[in-house]
Amino acid sequence: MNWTFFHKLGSPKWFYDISGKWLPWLQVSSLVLILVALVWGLAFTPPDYLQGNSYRIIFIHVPASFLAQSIYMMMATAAAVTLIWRIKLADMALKVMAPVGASFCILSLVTGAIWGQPTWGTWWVWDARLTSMLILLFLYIGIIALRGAIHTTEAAAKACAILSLVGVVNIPIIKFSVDWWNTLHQGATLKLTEKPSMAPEMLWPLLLAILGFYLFFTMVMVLRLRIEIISRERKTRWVKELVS
Amino acid sequence: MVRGGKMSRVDQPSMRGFSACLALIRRDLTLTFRSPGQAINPMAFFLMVATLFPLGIAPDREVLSELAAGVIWIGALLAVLLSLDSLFKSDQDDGALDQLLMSPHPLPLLVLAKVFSHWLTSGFCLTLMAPLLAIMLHLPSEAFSPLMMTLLLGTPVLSLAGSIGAALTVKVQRGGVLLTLLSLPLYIPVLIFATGAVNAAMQNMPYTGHILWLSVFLILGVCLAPLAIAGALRVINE
Amino acid sequence: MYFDSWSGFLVMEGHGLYVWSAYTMALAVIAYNLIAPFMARRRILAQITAQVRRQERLVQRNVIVNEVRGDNNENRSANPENTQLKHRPRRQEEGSESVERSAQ
Amino acid sequence: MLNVVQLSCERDDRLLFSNLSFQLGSGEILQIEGRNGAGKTSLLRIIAGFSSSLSGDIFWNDQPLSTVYADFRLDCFFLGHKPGLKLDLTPLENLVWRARLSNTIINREVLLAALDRVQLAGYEDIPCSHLSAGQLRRVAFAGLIASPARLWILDEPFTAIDIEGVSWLERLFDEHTHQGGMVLVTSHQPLNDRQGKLRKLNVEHFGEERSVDGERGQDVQG
Repeated sequence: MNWTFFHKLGSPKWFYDISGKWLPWLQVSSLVLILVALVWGLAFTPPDYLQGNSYRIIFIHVPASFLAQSIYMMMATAAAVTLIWRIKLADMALKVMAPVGASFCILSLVTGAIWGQPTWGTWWVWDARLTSMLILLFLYIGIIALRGAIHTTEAAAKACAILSLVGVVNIPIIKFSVDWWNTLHQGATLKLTEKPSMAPEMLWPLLLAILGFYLFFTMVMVLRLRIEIISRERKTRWVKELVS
Repeated sequence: MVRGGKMSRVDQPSMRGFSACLALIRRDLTLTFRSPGQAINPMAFFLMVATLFPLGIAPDREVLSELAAGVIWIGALLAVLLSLDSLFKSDQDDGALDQLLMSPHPLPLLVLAKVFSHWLTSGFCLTLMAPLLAIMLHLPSEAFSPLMMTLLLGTPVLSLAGSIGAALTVKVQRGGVLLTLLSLPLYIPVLIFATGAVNAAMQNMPYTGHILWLSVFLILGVCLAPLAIAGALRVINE
Repeated sequence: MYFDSWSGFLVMEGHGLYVWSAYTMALAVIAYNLIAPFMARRRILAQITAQVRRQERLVQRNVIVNEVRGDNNENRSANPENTQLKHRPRRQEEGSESVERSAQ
Repeated sequence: MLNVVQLSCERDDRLLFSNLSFQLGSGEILQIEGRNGAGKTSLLRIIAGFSSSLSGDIFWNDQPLSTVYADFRLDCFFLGHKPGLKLDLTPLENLVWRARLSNTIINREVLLAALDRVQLAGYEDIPCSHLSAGQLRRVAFAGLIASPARLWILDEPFTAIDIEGVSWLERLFDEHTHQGGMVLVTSHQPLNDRQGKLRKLNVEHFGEERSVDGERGQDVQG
C-alpha cells in the first residue's frame, strides 16, 4: 500500500494546483444545479395539501440543515487528521470550514423559524430539530472564537482540533437529550421536515437542491482553502512568484 | 558548608501516582483555605441568582415552585463556570503548570485530581447550599432528595466538562467569556436531565431514569474529559 | 408553471411573504459565502506583496551598507557584535539570490 | 546520556533552527547562547518534552525519548523562566508538592538542609508571597539541590540573581557535574569554565533564515 498519495495530499502546493483545475467546473455545476432546483421547487411543484405554499421553504431549509451537520462532521474528521497525522492541509480545512458551516447553520435556523410562522403561528418554536441546530451554532461559534483567541498557529490548530472532537462526541448526546426533552414537554408535534409524505414531484427538486448546495459548499471550501494556503505558505518561493 | 543530601527515588512508581494526586489535592485545598475569597465567590453568586429570580418574576408560591428546579440548576451551572476560569490560569501564571507537565505520572490522572479538588471547593459547596435556596424558592419537600442527588451527580460533570474549556483557554487573556461559550454546549444534557428529574419528582412520577442518565454522563466525563484536558494542556503549552 | 400569473407567483396564496423572505435569506448566505473569499484573497495578496517588497528594500539597503563599510566575512572573531554582522550577510546572499530568481 | 540528532523546530512558519545536533554526557555542562528570540527557550522546552511538533530525534540513554519519557522525566529537573512556586504556600510546602509530583520520597531534613544551603534557613514557614524574586529563585534552586534528578534543564537561571549568587550557582554546577550529573543551561552571561567541562552551543548557527521551498513533503535545501 503505497502512501505517496496520502503524503502528496499533505503538500499544499500540490492541492493548490489540482484545485485550480477543479474550481471552474465546481463553480458552474453548483450554481446551475441550485438555480434549476430552486426554480423547479418554487414555480413548478404543486403546493402541499396541508401546508399550502409555505412548504416551498423546504428546498433551502433541508439542504442547509444537512450541510450544517455534515460540515461539522467533516470538521471533526479534519481535526482527527490534524491531531493524528499532523497534516497542515487538514488544519487549514478545519479553519476554513467553520465560518461556512456557521453561515449554513444560521440559514437553517432562520428558514426554520420563518417556516414555523405559517405552520404554528409563532416565529420560534422549541422544536427538537431547531433547538439542536441552535446548540450546533454555539459549537461553531465556539470553534471560531477559539481560533481567533489563540495567536500561535500550531497551538490554535491543535486546540480547535481537540474542541471539535469534543463537540462531535457531544452532538449525539445533545440530539438525544433534546429529543427526549422535547417529547417530554410537548408530545409529538408536527415534525417540521417530515419526508415520508413527500410526493415524488416534491422529492426530486429537493434532492437536486441538496446536491446543488453540497457542490456549492465544496466550491466555497476550495476557494477559501486556496487563499489559506497562500496565506500560510507566504514564505515559500512559489507563493512569492505567484504574487509578483 | 552543610552538604545537602539527595532524596531517594521511589521504587514502585505506580503506587506513587496516587500519592502525587493526593499531594496535588492537598496543595489545592490548602491554597483555597489560605485565600478563601476564591471559593466564596461562586457561593455568593449562587445565592444572588436565587434572590434575583423572585424579584424579577413573582414572589408567590406557585410560580416560584414551578421555576425552582431550573433556577437552582442554572445558578449552580453559572457559579461553577465562574470559578473555572482560574483553575489552570493560576498555575500557568506562576509556572506550576510546567511542573505538572514535567511530572513522570500520567497527566490525565493529575488533571483528574485537580478537577476533583476544584469540584470540592465549588460544586460540592453549591450542593450543600442548595437546600437553603430550595426553601427560599418554595420547592416542594418531595423534590428535595432528587435535587440533592442530581446536584451531587451533576456538578462533577460540570467541573469536568468546564475544565476542558479552561484548559483550552489557559493562555487567552480575557478567556472568561470564551470559556463559557465553549462549555455551555457540554452542560446542556446535564441541565436537561437534572431539571427533568426534579420536575418529575414534583409531579411525583419516577425519576430514577434521569438519575441513571446523569450517572452515565458522570462516568463518561470521568473517563473522557481528563484525556481531552491533558491533550489540551500539552498542546497549549508547546 | 403551476401558478397562472406572475402576481399569483409572487403572492403564493398568502404564503408569498414567508417563502420570499426565506429565499432572500438564502441568497444573502450564498452571496456572503461567495464574496468573503474574494475579499480575503485581495487582503492577503496585498499583505504578501507588501511583505515581498519590504524584503527587497531590506536587501537593497544591506548591499549598499556593506560596500560602504568594506566589511567582509574573513575577519570574523568571537565577539558578539561581529556575530550580528556575520549573520546579516548570509541573509543578504540568500535575499539577493531569491530576488534574481523571482526577477527571471 | 542525552543525544539530540538533526533537531529542527518551526514556530509560526518561522524556522527557528534546523539540523541541530549535540550530545551531553554525564559530568558535562552545555551552555546555549543566542540572541533573544533565536529559539533557546523553544529548544529547551522541546528537549524537556513539552513540545511534540518537531522533526529530528532525541535519545535518552540511547533510547528514543518518546518511548522512555517517564524515565526521562524521573531523571530530569526543569526550571523555566518562572520559579514555579505557589505564592500562598510556604517554601517547604512548595518543595513538598513538587517533590511528590516528581515521584521522590519526602525527606524533611534533606529539604531543610537544601533551604539552608540557599541561605533561606529561617524562611521555611513564611508564605512565599513575602519573599523577593531572588529569594523565590533560590527556593527553586533548593528544590534543584534536593532532587535526585541527574539532568538539570535551566532556562535563564541567572536572572534576578546577584553577582555572588552567580558564582554560588557555578559552584553548584561543578559539584553536580562532579557527581556525574548533566547541566543544560541557557544564559547571556558567559559561564567561566574552571574544570574544562563547559561546552557552548549557539542556536543562531543553526537558524539561518532561508526560504523553505514549496514541496512541504521534501525539505528542499537552499
